Amino acid sequence: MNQLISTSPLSLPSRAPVAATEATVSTFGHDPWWLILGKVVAVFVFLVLITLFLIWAERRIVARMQQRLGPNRTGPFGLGQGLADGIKLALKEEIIPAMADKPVYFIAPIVATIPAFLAFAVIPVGGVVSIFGHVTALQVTDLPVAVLFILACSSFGVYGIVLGGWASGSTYPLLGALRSAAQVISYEVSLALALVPIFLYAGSLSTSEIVAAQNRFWFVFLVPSFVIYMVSAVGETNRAPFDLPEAEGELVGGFHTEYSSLKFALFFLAEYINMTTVSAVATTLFLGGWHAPFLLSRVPVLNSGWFGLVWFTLKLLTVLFGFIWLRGTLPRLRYDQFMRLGWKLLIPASLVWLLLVAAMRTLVVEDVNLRRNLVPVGIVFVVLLLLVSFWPSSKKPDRDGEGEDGHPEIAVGNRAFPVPVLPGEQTDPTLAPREVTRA
Amino acid sequence: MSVTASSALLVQGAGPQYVNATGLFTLSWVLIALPLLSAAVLLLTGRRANAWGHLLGCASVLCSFVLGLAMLFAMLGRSGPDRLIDQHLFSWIPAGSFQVEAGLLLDPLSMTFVLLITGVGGMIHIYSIGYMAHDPERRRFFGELNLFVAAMLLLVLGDSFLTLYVGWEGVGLASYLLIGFWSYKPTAATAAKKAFLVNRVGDVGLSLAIMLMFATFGTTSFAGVFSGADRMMAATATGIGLLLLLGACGKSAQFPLQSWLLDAMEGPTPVSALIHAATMVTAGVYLIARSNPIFDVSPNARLGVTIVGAVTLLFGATIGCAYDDIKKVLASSTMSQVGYMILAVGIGPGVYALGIVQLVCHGFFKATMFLGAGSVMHATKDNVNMRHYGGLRRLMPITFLTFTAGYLAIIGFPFFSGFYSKDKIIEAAFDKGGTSGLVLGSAALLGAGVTAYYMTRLMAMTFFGRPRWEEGVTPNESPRSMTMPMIVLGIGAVFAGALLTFVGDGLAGFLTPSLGPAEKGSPPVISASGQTLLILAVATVGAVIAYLQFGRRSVPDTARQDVPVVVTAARQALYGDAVNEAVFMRPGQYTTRALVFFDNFGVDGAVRGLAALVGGSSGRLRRVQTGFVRSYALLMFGGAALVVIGLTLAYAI
Amino acid sequence: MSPAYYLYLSAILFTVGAAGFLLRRNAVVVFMCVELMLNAVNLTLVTFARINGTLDGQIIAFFVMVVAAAEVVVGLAIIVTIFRTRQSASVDDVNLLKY
Amino acid sequence: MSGLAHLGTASYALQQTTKGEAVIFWLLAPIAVLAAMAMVLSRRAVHSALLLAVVMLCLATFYAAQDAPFLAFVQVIVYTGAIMMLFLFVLMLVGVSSADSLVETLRGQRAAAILGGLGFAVLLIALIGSAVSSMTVRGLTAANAGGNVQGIARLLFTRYVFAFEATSALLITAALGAMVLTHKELLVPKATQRQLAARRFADGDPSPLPGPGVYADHDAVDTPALLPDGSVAPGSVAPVLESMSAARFPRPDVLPLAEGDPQP
Repeated sequence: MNQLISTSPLSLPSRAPVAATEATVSTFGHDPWWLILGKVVAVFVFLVLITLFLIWAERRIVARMQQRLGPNRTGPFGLGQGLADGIKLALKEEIIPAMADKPVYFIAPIVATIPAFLAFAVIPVGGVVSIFGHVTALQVTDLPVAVLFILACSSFGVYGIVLGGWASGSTYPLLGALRSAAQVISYEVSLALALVPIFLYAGSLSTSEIVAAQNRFWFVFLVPSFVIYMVSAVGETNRAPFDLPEAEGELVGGFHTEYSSLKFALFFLAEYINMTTVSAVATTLFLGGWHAPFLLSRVPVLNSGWFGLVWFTLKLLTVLFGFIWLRGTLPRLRYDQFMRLGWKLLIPASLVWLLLVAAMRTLVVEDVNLRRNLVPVGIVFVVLLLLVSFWPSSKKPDRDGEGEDGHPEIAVGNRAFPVPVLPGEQTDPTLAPREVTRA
Repeated sequence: MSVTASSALLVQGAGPQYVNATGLFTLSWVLIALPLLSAAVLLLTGRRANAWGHLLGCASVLCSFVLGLAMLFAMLGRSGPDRLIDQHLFSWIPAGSFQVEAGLLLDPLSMTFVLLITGVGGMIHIYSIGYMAHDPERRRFFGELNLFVAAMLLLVLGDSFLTLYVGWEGVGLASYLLIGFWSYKPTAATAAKKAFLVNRVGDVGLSLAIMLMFATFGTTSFAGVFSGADRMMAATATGIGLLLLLGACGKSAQFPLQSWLLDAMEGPTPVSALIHAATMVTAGVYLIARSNPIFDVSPNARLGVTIVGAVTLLFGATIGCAYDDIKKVLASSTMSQVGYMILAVGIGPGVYALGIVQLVCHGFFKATMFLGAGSVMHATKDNVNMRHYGGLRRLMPITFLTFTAGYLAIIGFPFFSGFYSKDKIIEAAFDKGGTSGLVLGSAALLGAGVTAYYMTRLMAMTFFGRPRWEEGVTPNESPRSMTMPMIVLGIGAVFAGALLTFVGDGLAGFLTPSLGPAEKGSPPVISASGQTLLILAVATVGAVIAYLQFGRRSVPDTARQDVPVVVTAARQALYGDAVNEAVFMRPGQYTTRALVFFDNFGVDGAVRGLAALVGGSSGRLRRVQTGFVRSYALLMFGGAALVVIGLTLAYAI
Repeated sequence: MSPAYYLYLSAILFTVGAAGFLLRRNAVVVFMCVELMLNAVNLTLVTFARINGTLDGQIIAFFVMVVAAAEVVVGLAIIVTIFRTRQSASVDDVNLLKY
Repeated sequence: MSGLAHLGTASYALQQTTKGEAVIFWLLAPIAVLAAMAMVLSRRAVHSALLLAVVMLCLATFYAAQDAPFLAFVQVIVYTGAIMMLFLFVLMLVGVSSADSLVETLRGQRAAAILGGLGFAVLLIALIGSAVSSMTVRGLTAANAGGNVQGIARLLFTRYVFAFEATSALLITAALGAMVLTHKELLVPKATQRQLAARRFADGDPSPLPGPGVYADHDAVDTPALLPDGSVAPGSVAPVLESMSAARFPRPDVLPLAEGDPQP
């Protein structure tokens, strides 16, 4: 057990010796102040730029998907649209509802934005490089528990949404906030559970070490984890099709209905940065981080230093494209469907998958002699278990809410509880159990 | 007395020497096991056994009887001392120094009982097939009968007082169950309860006697107790003897614990025949006979036994004259006859065997008469009032004949069994000599006359005279399953006495290894033939008076009320219940009331005062319970602060 | 600075939480005060872990967090249920269990 | 924040912490105390929750500074992220309508609480002072040598494994308990849309309730609509908002209710 945690012998046949370009936790903590400041500013700028780019990209891509052109007037290809929108938002009139709880109303967008930026601090965007003679990694910092840091930031970021919704003193935002709170609490569980297999394989919670562990193989081969993570991430960032806290059709604008001007812009920013962050995390944890893809990784130059930045950005944009693609494709889920998906599918599935991975890791690490026999048996067992667990029920859940669980409903007569007629009981035809006619 | 000392006594003891069971005798446990198994089957299988349950019940008892017969012949093949056969079964209570072994003792005495129980019992079982034919619970009846037989066999076969006690309680239980067999009748349920309770009084005596034995000898086995008996103090022996007598009184319905037997007639008639005539009520006789080494040490205890016997035989006979209920007449007759047995075993060495002879003969003739009474009731729709009988002899010839055999036997008609058993006891009482002999003999003689009177009365009212049947009653003879046992037992009633007296050494000779040789006491006050003539004369007088009163005159349908005080008293069972109530129940009730008063005002007063104190103070303290969580929290907080203060002080010091 | 200052801080926080428990009537706020006290104790545990040089204190603090989570879940459920039936979240309104 | 985790691992004198840690402590400790006190005194439960979150974040920082990075983030994720979020959730369910009254209803409770609190704090500090006077700080450098997470994991799955399993059972039980407690039994079948529509017509009010706000300069949701005679249209403002507005501040711009109108 200890061995499993403290040392990290990978199950992969061979792990290449950590190259000089790979960072570990110990790489950090030695930078001069100006370098740290430079990194922080760079990350900030990077995030703001990518947000501006995303606003444009989303509109353009969705427009393409809808056989439209999208914004194409401001700047080349309409690239300036994001900036223009930002300036417009900042210059708009600021309206504070009379019912608002002012202090909370003020800090809510800030609370939403700051963690979104913070989380990016532990994302490695490139390998170890030399800047003005200082050897440093292209990452603001790293922690032994960096992934927990990211989770903490994401769980704190939702405060902005919840508080914003509550502080507006209005009904729709409140409902949006409530939805958001429930949504985050629910989906954070499966999100975190999906990451645990990574920790088991990487033997570390540090992002840079996780990236280093993907030197040869990306963790995307943990497909269930990846899928669960991506689905949960969409839920966590309130993006379509899980954008229930700001569902336009029902809640006008959701939690930010009453917000305007710069505060609204902050929420807007936070959402896009969150999207960027979860994509960056997906890149880091599943897609090999800044490592070059496949065969290109064999070329040392392409797989280190500043080149990593390029690969990272490309991967990041790919994942972000996925988000946009989802929005352009899928309709919004109903709230109960959304909750059912989270609690009844994602969490059990991630638990089962985690169990499977842990078992495999134990077998490998403990070097069980019988593993050749045990592993197939175990796999067959787990597959059977999964089949049994998730075999689609022949009973269709009742869509219009007329019956609970699809059971035939029993009409309630003058009795307090809907119980079947007992033997020998007077059966008045008007009180007799009958199936409620389905519409 | 310490255990070691008692074991020393055991070693040096000069009591009866038992030989270990061999051959056939190792199967003695089967005697008990058969009816017990049958009882278990019948009681546990439920209605499924309805069809064949009675057959199983009979078969088990008859098998035991056959086995007992085989053992009898095996025993007869042995010489005298070798006939005391002990079989060790298992270590029953191995608790430190308290060791109780479970074992069975098969000697002439218990052998006699085994054959009586299984033989008479078997007949009554067969009789019950017919008698209970229409009862839906017949299977349960047979199960309980079998349970009784098993318990009774354990009682007589056990080789220690503790084993005997188990059987003793077992027959008490079975008796309770069977008296209350028709428990839907309130009278039956009450009678069962009464029998049980009165028996408990006797059982307390027996259990105390056993405890006393254990305290004295360190053991309860017959061998251990009897071998040490001759060295114990007379006072202890008197104590044990009187306690045993108390037990015997309870079980055998002897004065003053006689009152339950009359009520016990609420049970089915076969029960009355088996338990309350032939077997269980004789358990007291067995107990005293078996414990003869103890009574040998204490003449006082023995005197007590004779007094109880004499009083009861007159008592029962007197009651028997007054009742119109045929079963109760027979029951009081039983009481009286058992009184003769107790008298016999009380008189002492050499006469024990006479008591047993009377016991066996009584078993036959009383069972005959009870079964006859059952047959009569069967024919008259369960009417028990003799005033509603009359003239049955022609319609029920077999019943009449067998009943007559029993009648002649009980009144001591020459050459019938009672002639050999009862008359010998009267003679032995006279032969005891001295004032006591004269008194006891006179009492027994008087009893014989009264017996003849009430039995003649019964015969006359039942079988002679004009019919006084109630409407719709058309008596006819009972089915063969009932008459056959009556015939068999009737034959026994006629010939048992002669057989047991004249075949070989007679029963008395057979019993010598168990009870000692029959001694010839001082020369008789009156010559034997003179005594016999005297007894016959007295009995004839009694019979003639009864005949004049009831045979010649017509019997009124209802009893006259303008009768002498004695008759009224006899009709009330000589106020046995009233005496019980006055002597035991009322004082107890008053004691209880006094205790309740003391409890209410003394004990409860103190308790209530305390409670009032607590209640009053808590009534004020409960105001703290405001229901406000925050108030409680404040208290907790204060408590925590106190803890911190304590810790701080602890650090400071 | 000595690590003991953390202990003083935690003592103050604990006291504030306890006082809050005594002062506030809103059940949810009362509950928050309980959480504050638990947190203060956690700080003590972590500090003592450091002082003693073993990780056991941190483990206990971890367990406190887990148990607190369970406690909050059930406690808030009870508050919601009470609110649903009595339309009040005041701890003083739930005072039927008294003399 | 990122550098905090390393503060603890840096070497320091046995009794003394690093200067950086001291700075953080003296910066955050007053904030924590003030936030805690403000939490107790705040009239609105949501503010209390936020202030408690602030305290928890401060404590998380302290954990990080004290060589407990794992616990620091667990604190943020579990306490701030989940538990406090649950609090907010419940607050929005049950306590949005008005601010709490701070008037004390139990006689002597407030004085006793304040006095008791002060005394308790003094006692506790005195106790700690006397207890730590002879204390030696060993530090976690050795214990954390293999990594804090690994160290905790090792203890958790060896010495404390039974406690760990017990808490897992406790959590499951708590989850089920919460579900059972808040579960509402559906005693009668849920009304279908058809039935709802029928009921609405039967009630004689098939149209939607009047919308809020008919003033040109006020179209906020908490401004009631007016009927043709100038009186307030009942039901035009959500009851929640009505109680909120009534509780928070008087609205001079809302017309006074006419006599006999249903009170909000």
